[in-house]
Amino acid sequence: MSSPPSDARTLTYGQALLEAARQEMARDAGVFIMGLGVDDAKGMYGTTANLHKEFGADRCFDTPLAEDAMTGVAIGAALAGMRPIHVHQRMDFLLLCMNQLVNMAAKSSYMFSGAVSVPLVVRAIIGRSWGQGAQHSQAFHSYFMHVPGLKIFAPTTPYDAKGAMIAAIRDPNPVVFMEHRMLYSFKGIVPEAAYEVPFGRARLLTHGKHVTIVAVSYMVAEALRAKHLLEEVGIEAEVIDPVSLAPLDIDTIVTSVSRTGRLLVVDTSWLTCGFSGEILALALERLGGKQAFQAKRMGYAPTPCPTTKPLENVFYPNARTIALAAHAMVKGEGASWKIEVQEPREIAEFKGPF
Amino acid sequence: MSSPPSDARTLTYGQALLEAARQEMARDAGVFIMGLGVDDAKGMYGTTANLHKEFGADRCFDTPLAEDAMTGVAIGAALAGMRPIHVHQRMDFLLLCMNQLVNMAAKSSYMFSGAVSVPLVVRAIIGRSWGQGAQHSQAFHSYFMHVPGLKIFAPTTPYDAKGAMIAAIRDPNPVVFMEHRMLYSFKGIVPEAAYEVPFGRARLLTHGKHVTIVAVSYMVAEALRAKHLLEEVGIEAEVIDPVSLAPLDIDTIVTSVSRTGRLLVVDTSWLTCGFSGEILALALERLGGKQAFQAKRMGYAPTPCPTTKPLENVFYPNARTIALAAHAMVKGEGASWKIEVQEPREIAEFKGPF
Amino acid sequence: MKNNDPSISADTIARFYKQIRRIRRVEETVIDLYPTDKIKSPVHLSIGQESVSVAVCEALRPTDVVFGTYRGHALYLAKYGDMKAMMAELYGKADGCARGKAGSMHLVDMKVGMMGTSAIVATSISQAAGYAFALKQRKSDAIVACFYGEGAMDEGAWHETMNFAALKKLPVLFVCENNGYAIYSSVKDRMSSVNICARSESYGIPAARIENGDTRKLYAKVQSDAAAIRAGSGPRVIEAMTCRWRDHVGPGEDRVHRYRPDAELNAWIAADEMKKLGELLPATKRAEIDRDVEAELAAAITFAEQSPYPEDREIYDHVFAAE
Amino acid sequence: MKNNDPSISADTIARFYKQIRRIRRVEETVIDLYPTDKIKSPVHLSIGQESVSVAVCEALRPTDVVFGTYRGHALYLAKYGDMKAMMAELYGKADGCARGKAGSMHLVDMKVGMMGTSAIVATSISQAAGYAFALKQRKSDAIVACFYGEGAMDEGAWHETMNFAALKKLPVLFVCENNGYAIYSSVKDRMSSVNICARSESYGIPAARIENGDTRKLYAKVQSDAAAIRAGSGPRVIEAMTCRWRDHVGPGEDRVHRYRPDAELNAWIAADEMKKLGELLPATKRAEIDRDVEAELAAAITFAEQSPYPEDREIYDHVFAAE
Ligand SMILES: Cc1ncc(C[n+]2csc(CCOP(=O)(O)OP(=O)(O)O)c2C)c(N)n1
Ligand SMILES: Cc1ncc(C[n+]2csc(CCOP(=O)(O)OP(=O)(O)O)c2C)c(N)n1
Ligand SMILES: [Mg+2]
Ligand SMILES: [Mg+2]
Repeated sequence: MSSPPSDARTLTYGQALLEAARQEMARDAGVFIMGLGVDDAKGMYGTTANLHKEFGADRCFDTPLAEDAMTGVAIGAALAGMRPIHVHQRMDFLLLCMNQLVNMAAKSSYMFSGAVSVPLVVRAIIGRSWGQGAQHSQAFHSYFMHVPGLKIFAPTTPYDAKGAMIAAIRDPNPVVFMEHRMLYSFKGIVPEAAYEVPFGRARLLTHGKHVTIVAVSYMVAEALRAKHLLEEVGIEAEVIDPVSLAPLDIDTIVTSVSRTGRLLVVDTSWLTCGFSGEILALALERLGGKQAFQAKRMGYAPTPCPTTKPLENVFYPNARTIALAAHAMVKGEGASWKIEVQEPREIAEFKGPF
Repeated sequence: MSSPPSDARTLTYGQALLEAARQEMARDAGVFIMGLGVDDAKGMYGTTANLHKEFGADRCFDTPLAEDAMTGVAIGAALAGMRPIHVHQRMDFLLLCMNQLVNMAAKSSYMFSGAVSVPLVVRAIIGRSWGQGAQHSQAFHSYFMHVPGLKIFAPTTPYDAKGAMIAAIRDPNPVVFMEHRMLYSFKGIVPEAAYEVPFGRARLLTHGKHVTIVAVSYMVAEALRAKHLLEEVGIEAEVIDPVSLAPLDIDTIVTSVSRTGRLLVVDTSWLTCGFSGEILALALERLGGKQAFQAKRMGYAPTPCPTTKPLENVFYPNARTIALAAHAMVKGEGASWKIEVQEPREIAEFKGPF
Repeated sequence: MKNNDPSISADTIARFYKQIRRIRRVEETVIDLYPTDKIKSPVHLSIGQESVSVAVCEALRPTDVVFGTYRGHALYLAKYGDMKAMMAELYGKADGCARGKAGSMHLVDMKVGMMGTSAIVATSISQAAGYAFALKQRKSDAIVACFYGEGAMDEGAWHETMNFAALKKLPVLFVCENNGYAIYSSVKDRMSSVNICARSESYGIPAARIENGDTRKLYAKVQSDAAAIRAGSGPRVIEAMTCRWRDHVGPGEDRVHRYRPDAELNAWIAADEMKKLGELLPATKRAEIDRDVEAELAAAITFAEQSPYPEDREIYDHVFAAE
Repeated sequence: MKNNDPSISADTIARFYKQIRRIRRVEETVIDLYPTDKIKSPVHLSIGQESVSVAVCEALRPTDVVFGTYRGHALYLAKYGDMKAMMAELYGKADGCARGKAGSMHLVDMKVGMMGTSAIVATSISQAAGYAFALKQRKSDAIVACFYGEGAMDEGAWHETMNFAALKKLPVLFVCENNGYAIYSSVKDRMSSVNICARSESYGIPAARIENGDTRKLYAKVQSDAAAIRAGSGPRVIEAMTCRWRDHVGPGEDRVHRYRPDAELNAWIAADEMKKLGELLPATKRAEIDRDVEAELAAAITFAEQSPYPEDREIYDHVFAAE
């Protein structure tokens, strides 16, 4: 379950999501997709391409611009036993349906003591590329982690994208499925047959004895790049991809930290009351008193996202700043290290669609 | 500034809020209040009583049920230089206007590089008494702490309520002002003349060497009760009321923790990605490596709020559970301690209005 | 008084009366019990508004589904929700319809198609449309009836839902219970034009107002609307004029708040549907119904009293649905 | 072609032409520049839609205030926002109207009453009403014009705002730029009844549609609406039919996406307001205007090219407003 079988077929992250949806729609007539633009020619960056042709206009359809009511519609259909997948082109738009997600979806099973369930998948895409600005680049996973009753996936690889999507669709609970615009072109081995990636299981991506780096979504890619940079100066990093943010596999993280004595968390959002602080707090609660460890978190600068590229470069953590932070933790704040890192291909070469 | 002058007049927390609004409305014609029911006979638990009569129906008015647009209206008026106070009877309703608060109010100054400012106060009342259930008892301060651009007050005493409200109204930024239904009847000394309680300054309420207890809003009252219980067994607790959640006075907290070696945070919300975890993370970042300390957080049970009283009693931290947690930190998990605590008067005797 | 509508049988009138009476008596009992603090759940009474829920639910089929609001006692009972389970729920007991987790504001009885209610105004409206979408998708002949107060129409969710429901021709009947107030705020102070039907029609949804909470007129209208909806007409709106006799929340009197003319309330009380319908019945029949209702009520109270509270560990149950 | 409306002077026609031309040429230049990656900001071009912003802004007073959308180039320039500052903003430079923090989607120029725009659909509508509330409160004789696409009308915020603006009789002119599409989604697939004026009127707000992006008709209508609003009439709605010639976002062609009939676009292009208005001018006048526009544009590009990027430390500025 936890590592890809030796099947050589390669898909992009976007294609893996499309395949997951297709297979589940074929398997279960209750699965349907709705959202702005899901049936247009661009098919949500290809992740819903032509599903309306294959399954009919009532199983993959465009909606009015009405995030709040459409979320309620999805929940209502879920209450009736269907399995809606509601797609949002930007996670920022979820702020328009927080009431339905947090006051309604998250609480229905509980308020009614199990009389109903809400098997809903909410796909939310983090919009970073460049120039997206303050309102098209945000990630709100911490909002969903804060309230009981929601599950959250944030897969990084094509393999996990497909398996997590299938698990999300089959789960009887509301699942927020967080994607990242910069991951869609990433390629990886993806088995053709349907499979589930389990909730609550983190992936230890690399072994290393000096520092544990926990990264979320696209930051996993940057953390792995940082790991290679660190290798050059003899620092071994253990990179962990939590995959499932709720439920969260804190055991894998804490076990790693107890080995390395250093915890660096890199998030795709702000620090305050965010995922990164949560990991620090959990690690402290588990290890506090028992074992001293260094801890640091990285994420968005404490500002809204600026549009201009030079400031955007300061806003986001990247391979270089992650490597430098890990380096400082291992070698001490004073230790200097000069590294040059090229802008990642997916960002440097980005030409849209936005 | 930081401690009440020797003025013997006593007001309730609710009266202190009313007085702050009256004085600021008299001082500045741009200040106005809007919200469901602010001009009805109950006057938002008395906190807006008769202001419409005193200042006119256009300076204190009822609105349609339209949290989203009314927030936009308030922001628009603030952009034009007025100082709106938008009142929500339950903090749960803020989930309907997260887009305006987070995507708009919090970002306007930044997106437009200071060309505009949004001097807005959003009053949000936590609805606990009893039986309020899953949708009328929530607190979302962590959501507002997460994003840059918002300030947050959560005063506990009548003195701070008045001074923080005046500071909030005068501040040129959007301020979320978090109140708690169970605090309104609390009495305290409140000077008559207008004064400001500063942002970013915590109050050290009691001195003690064994454990630092940081509590939010109504939990400060319970923490103080816990402190008295702990005294009986020789445990001295240092109770800190942050008052201002953003900006946050972490120095006062960390200084205390570095003295006591123990940090207990008690929140009026859930733990995950919440205020309590943030305090742990900040303390760890400051003290980690330098000094080992114990840390624990308390808050809502990891469930939606149940309605029935016996389960509600389990849902919320209280003086007893706080005292027990502090006791366990100081004396060790095994150490047993039998305490009986009566239900607080404000809850036991509650008869509405809801 | 005579029943002038020949299409409505004496049996039906008796059912109307009994259902309204059940709701009335349950809520009067809640008022009596409230000072004892046995019910630690804020209650939004529907006394005065019973006829709307009763007329609609009598005209629906048992397999139809209803969505309502925190003011949900009337709807729950009108849809034949279990009275014992409701009373136990108000008491916060383990045999409550949601084992004490819901309270008065979130009544639910899935066996009879009573969907759980919400305490956030207007939030069930879009869910009702979503449920109707599912019914349509499955080619079910069931329909959804969605109740909301006129206050809910202020909310954006109402607008978004009307548009979507009409766009997709969903099998849903929207019932706006216009009692003229949201808490103490008059609809005139909240709506730029108080034209509930016209606003609904602007989405292409046929809408009609029924005055005076008239049970029989409402019933007849719902019968024809439901038939049209089942036949694929798409949504309909009914604006049901009605009046809440008691305070917005809690067991108290309403007059004390002095936000509306006494005469308004008096007129509604004088035109009480329970009384009107009762007078259409033979006295013996009425007495028999009244007796049955009292017996059912007494049994429900006893049931609630005797039911245990849920155990502490139950707090952790049902945060997530099991597979 | 002749100018048949005697109330519109030759000077006014020249101003219309010049303003439309400025917008058109700026955006054509953006298209040319885009492949160089000098503009790293998603652009939503208004080519084809210029006449709406121009007609409205020409009919307003300089002291009036406008709220628009991410498709904001036309409005910014029509309201006489600083072209140099705009171009520098698209380049992400320190002399941009928001020092590079805003980009194309959040243009602002407070000196001319151009409020900053938002990239979240429909979010400025309620703010426009709030601004109008402030103006009314202060007994100002300025008014607000609020632009939104027809797509924004799907959102609940639109409904809530119409109701409030009408309820309070706010001095705001709502301008719905109906270009028929939200991205590639036709209004017919999103609105149950495509009756933008009727929907607006259901709040008691007078509404009128102007066909064909006709600059002169729009101008005349805004003149009379603005006068009424200044006199205390409360809000008005104008549905301005228009057409976006280019792709929804980015510099590309629209036809390639094949979501609408070519003939539709062709008809609009044939009826180009810039061409029509240009033909009403003497050739020499037109040439003079064209020269002025090119000179202004060239200066703006040079300005943008030469402006430095903001320094890294600026990222921390303006998170909060100073006292
Ligand atoms: C979104 C939201 N805003 C405000 C409230 C507070 N509130 C509770 S009931 C109510 C009045 C609703 O009026 P209406 O919809 O007419 O229903 P009625 O109570 O008259 O049955 C209000 C404002 C709420 N529960 N939810
Ligand atoms: C709330 C929200 N939902 C979705 C989007 C994505 N989006 C950006 S522009 C747009 C189309 C809006 O159409 P319309 O309002 O007609 O304006 P136009 O682009 O035609 O000028 C959409 C759906 C968004 N930015 N905000
Ligand atoms: Mg009402
Ligand atoms: Mg459009």
